[in-house]
Amino acid sequence: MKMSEHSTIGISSKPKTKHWPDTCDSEAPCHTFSISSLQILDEHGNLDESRMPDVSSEDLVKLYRAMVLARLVDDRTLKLQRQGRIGTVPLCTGHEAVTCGATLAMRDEDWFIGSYRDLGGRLMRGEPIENGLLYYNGHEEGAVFPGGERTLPISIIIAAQCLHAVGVAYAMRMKGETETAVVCFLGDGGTSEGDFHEAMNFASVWQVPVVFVVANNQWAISVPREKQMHSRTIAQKAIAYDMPGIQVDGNDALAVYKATKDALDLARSGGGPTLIEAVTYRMLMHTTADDPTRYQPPEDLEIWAKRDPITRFRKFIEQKDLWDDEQQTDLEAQCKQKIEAAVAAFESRTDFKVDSPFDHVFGTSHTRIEQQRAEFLDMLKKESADG
Amino acid sequence: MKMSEHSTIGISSKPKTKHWPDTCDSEAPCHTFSISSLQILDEHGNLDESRMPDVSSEDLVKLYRAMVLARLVDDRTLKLQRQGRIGTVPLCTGHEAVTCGATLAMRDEDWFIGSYRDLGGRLMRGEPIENGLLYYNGHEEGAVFPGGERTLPISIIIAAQCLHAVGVAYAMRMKGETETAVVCFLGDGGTSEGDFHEAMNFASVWQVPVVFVVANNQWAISVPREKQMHSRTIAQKAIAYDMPGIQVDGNDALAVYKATKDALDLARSGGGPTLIEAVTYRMLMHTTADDPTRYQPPEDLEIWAKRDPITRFRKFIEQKDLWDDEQQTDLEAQCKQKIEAAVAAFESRTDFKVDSPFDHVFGTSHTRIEQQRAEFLDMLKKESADG
Amino acid sequence: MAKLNMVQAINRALDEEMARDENVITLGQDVGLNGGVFRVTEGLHEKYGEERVIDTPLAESGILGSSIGMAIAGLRPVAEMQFSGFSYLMFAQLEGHASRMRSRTQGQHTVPLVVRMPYGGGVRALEHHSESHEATYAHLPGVKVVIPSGPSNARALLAAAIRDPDPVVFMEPKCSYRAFREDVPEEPQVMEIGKGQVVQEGADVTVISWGAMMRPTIKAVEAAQKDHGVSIELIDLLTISPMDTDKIVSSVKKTGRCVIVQEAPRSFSPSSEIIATINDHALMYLEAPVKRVTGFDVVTPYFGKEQSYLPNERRVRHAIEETIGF
Amino acid sequence: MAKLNMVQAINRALDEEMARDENVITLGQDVGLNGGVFRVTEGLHEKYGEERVIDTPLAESGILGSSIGMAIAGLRPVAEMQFSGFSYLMFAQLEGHASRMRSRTQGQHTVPLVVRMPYGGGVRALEHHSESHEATYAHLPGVKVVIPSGPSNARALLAAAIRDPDPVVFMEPKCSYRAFREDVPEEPQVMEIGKGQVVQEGADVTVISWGAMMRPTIKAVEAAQKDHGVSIELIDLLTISPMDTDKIVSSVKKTGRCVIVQEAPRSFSPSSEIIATINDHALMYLEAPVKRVTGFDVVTPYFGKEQSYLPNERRVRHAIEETIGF
Ligand SMILES: Cc1ncc(C[n+]2csc(CCOP(=O)(O)OP(=O)(O)O)c2C)c(N)n1
Ligand SMILES: Cc1ncc(C[n+]2csc(CCOP(=O)(O)OP(=O)(O)O)c2C)c(N)n1
Ligand SMILES: [Mg+2]
Ligand SMILES: [Mg+2]
Repeated sequence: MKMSEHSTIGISSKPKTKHWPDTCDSEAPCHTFSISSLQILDEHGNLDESRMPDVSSEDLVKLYRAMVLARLVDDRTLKLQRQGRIGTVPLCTGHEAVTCGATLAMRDEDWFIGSYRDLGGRLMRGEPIENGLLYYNGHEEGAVFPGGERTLPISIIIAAQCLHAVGVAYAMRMKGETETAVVCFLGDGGTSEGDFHEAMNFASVWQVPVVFVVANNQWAISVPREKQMHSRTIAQKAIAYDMPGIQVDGNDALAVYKATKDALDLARSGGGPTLIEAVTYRMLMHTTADDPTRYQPPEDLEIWAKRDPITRFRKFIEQKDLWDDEQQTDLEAQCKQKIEAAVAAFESRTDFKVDSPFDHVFGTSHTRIEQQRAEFLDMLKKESADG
Repeated sequence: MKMSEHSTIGISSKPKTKHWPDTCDSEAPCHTFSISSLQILDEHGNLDESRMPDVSSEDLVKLYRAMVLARLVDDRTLKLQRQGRIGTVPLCTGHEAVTCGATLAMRDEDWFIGSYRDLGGRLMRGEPIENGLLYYNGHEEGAVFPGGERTLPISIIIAAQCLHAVGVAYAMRMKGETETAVVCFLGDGGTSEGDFHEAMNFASVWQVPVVFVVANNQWAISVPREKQMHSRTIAQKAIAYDMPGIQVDGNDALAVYKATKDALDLARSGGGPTLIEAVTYRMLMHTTADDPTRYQPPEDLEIWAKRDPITRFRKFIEQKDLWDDEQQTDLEAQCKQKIEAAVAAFESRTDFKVDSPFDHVFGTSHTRIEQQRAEFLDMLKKESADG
Repeated sequence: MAKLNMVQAINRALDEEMARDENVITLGQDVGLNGGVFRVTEGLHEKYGEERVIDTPLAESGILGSSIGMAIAGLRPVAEMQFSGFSYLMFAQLEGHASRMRSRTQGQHTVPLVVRMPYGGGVRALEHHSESHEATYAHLPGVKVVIPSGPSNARALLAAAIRDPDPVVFMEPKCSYRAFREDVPEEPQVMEIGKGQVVQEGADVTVISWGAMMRPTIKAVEAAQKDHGVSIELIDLLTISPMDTDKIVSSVKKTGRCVIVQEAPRSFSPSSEIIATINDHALMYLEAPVKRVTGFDVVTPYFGKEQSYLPNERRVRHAIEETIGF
Repeated sequence: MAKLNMVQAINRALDEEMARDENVITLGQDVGLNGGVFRVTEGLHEKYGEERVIDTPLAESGILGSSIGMAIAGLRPVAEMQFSGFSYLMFAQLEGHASRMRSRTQGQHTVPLVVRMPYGGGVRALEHHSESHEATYAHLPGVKVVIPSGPSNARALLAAAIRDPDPVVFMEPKCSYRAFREDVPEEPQVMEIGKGQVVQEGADVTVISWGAMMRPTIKAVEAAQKDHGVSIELIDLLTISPMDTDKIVSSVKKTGRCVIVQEAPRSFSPSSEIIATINDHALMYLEAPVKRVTGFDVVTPYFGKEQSYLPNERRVRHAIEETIGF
């Protein structure tokens, strides 16, 4: 089993089940477990050199650009929604380091399986900006993109995707793609669902190559972490499965990157699954339909604004002379241009097929569906004839 | 918060969630957890005096008698099934210390919520022997008994009962019965279900008075523990919820008793839930429909026969001069008599109401149900007229 | 009398029942401080406290399973599923325990609980937020399925559901939540579960609908009456299961014609059962096939296509015309 | 030709499909070394190994959810639910993902999986082991529901289900598992999903059934023919959803009379949908109300009462007689 040299993640040795009377000394605890944590880049942009992962300057810049793009797309989408030009949208501001940091550690052939708050990672995976706009404006067309074969669509049903991730990972190993792994994203609230537990258990029993990244943003809509769970960390949920678990600063893209990279190395080498808790904060409303002032202590936002993942990363790459104000101006201009192009493309889309729901019920259609399609089209014709 | 003095179960202190940069030293693990184990009476009947709980001689004998009765009922039921006088039955041999030891620690007003392998405890709760026979011969009448208001019927759906236990515990606290607790039984396989996880989480978030007793008998039908979970113990699953967890020798009725008693004391004092893993072995087939020779290493049974919960307990009470051969002979005779009386009563039961399913769909019936009942009774009349 | 919309009316019923009976509690995701994502539980947290208005963890089976325990132990839980599209995660608890505890124990243990859930389309919501799958629950013996259509019956039926000795699935047409207001009397109201309501009597055709579809249906009925001078009997089903056989059958015996309007996919749906009920009890009175206006046997499309997918006034009118002209 | 019972025939189909396509795998509780609690997967573990015949942990949602991932990634999982009564624990995964992945992604991702489950009564089993709730699955768009009635069609339909590009719920009438044998050809057989089968043609009345109810139905049909000289068209539905409209409609147009026999509770059931289908397409051909012989809207009783509860030959015969005599 090959592991990256400075791995943050290890698997503890696993003695067999206890069979009395080979009991261990009952005075002392028989089994001990621990969870460690990781921060590399603190909120001021100071680097803990000793933990710095091996990332090229190119990749550092790529990561930064990805986070900025995600933030700007979020801004723009929120505005579109407020202008009534798009439906309800969940927002991702604050999550950029989690999703982009983890995605940077992935290979193209790895599978990206997540939910609705992974915008940054999705864009890095090649999803066009236009897609999210389409999707959140009620079009299935926004859930697919060429090259998206290994980027699954958003799972709105919380935590259900964790099981898909396990199945995909199983299939990869069985098909001999032993170097391919799966990264699965979910939220703190998601860890309460039974499916999360079943996925953790299946993943650990099968020792499949999957990395669960929990974006612990302290809220599940209005429900705070303390009402969601009694556990002091989410990482410790891995202990239930004798799975490696680690808690990382989720606003530190380097820490997220390193933990994910180590977990992926472990997974690729046959070492099984890992749980990563990335501690972060949801900086905007849950979705545009939500009003956090009803439940959120306002000082939280102030505290967490200081820990912004993008600000600290910019400081860091500026200190490394990889970035300057001019580049920043350029980047913002480029992003805006891309975004505006996507908005324009999105708003000019008219090629939606009204009866497409009938096309995709089954791969081979059936009389019953076709009869209903005919009836449906006939009705539409009558309706438009009626004026 | 009052706790029994020599409690085996403690709750670790709970620091707040990590908010970087108040990070702990990243070199060392930030959070450590441990699981301890407990055996008091070893397989030879030797007592670890230092751990002996405070149990009266009367209760020791009561516990022994309960275990013997359960074993003899199991024997008899198996025979009845083999003779075709009863339907498929799950068997409980081997589990006596788990279910009777835990039940001894309960008060009458506590709730007993379990599954199909808790016979010994059910009998201690006052369920007539006849009930099981009726139940396993296809009669709802066997699922209820006078005084059974706080002994829920068998939950065949694995682990579903864990959530009911949490709800009942919540209700008890809310209704001001703060000294009442719930004991919930399930199996090793049951810990794989999502409902187990959700129940553990709800119980810990709500800090309700419930004790989960997992009878880890190494098998879920033919699936061995290693295919069921990757975790080295089941007790450690408590760590995911920052819930106290302990692994006990499930063939040691004293250990089970003590762990349950301590957990109940904790629960009654407002200290919340506990998970107890009782390590035991299923000494017979899963149910009479099962053939364990297809999957079970035969040596297992030999090994575990030596660890029999009843044999060792008898040695122990004999050493304490609480039991002798004559009492044993009497006990067996009494049990057999009770059992035969129950079998006779069961076999002479004819008061089953053929349309009772229509009586119990709803508390207030409905035309649709009554129309169908009339039709049903009419059909039966025609059928019997046809001869 | 107060003019309330459906959200307010449901909130009123919850408040009244919680005030009346201290065993009534409510639990679900975001039902506390936030007052529910639709604000149906607004103010209850403040008034009745955290113990009786519980923000649960994010786990539907957990919510329903623990509600079952609460109900067995003497509480009257009103559980909220945030959207019916997530309620399937608790289907096993409902089928396996809530619906059966009474029959399992011949009445020794019972599960008087309500599970509320907004359902249906028309609000431009994300995937899983627009389905109308009441038939999934209606096929379960031991469970009642109730769908109100307006503020007034929502309030009175919810009160009845809370007082009912058995589990009630209470599906709320979310697109009617704030669509209109009705006069709601000051004193608590309770309506019998299991009965449909004849909204207006008529002689020529029976029109049956429920929930959100009542609004386009009423408009279509009015238009058809005006345009064709036809006399229409309109039934609001209100309880999907157990279904009010008598009301359907006696109406169809009178009119000989029937149109059913539902949002749900067509096959294996409430309209199928209504037609079967007519077949069982009144077939020979039919002068035309029963006409159904329904959703389709396709996955409910994203909202970009829901306007074309959902039954509307015009489709209902066409169906009435066709049935009359048959 | 070999004489096989249904368990052997299903086992044969699994074996053939696993041999044909290395992407076919099977998973579930006890399906490995133990060969399944009904021995349906016997021998496969030995032959295809642990990787392709997986004893899973005890978690139905886990089984189906991971199967969905496997199917998306190119495998063809055949998941077993030990009994249909436990399958509701995976209902959310089926409804939320298996049935929708194709429509969600307009075909980019698909979920070709089969979920097998024994269903139905008559084997003196414990609670939750005797229900016939196919309607629960049949109402789901995007999912096919298949119920074989004998060894031969079980084998050919399972092969079709495994090759199908979409999720198929394959419900096996457990009381027919070992009840009789049929000649099964050596070479693999594949039958089209979505089609009923006319078991025998007839002119006077159409009788429709499926699954375990086919056996008492066949006997009743034979008896009625003998006693009353009547000509009966017998349809084995085989696919519950999507239902074979044409076969039902053309038969009823010919006979004008119809009897449906199902084990399931009556309301919101397949018989409701069959009646609705007849209403939609052939109502005016009916000379008598469609007669249904069904289970009841009660919780399926424990087996002490299942003999009186379950439809039997005599009830079917009475129904045929009544319908003919109408
Ligand atoms: C199974 C399910 N239940 C409920 C919901 C409604 N809902 C949408 S998001 C959300 C909160 C999710 O919280 P978390 O998992 O922490 O993710 P976050 O939104 O914070 O990123 C809820 C309850 C859902 N989508 N799926
Ligand atoms: C939800 C559910 N799935 C499957 C089954 C079928 N089944 C009955 S017992 C059993 C094994 C249970 O194992 P475990 O929890 O370890 O309890 P044990 O039988 O060993 O006491 C299974 C799979 C069931 N009863 N419920
Ligand atoms: Mg969150
Ligand atoms: Mg076990």
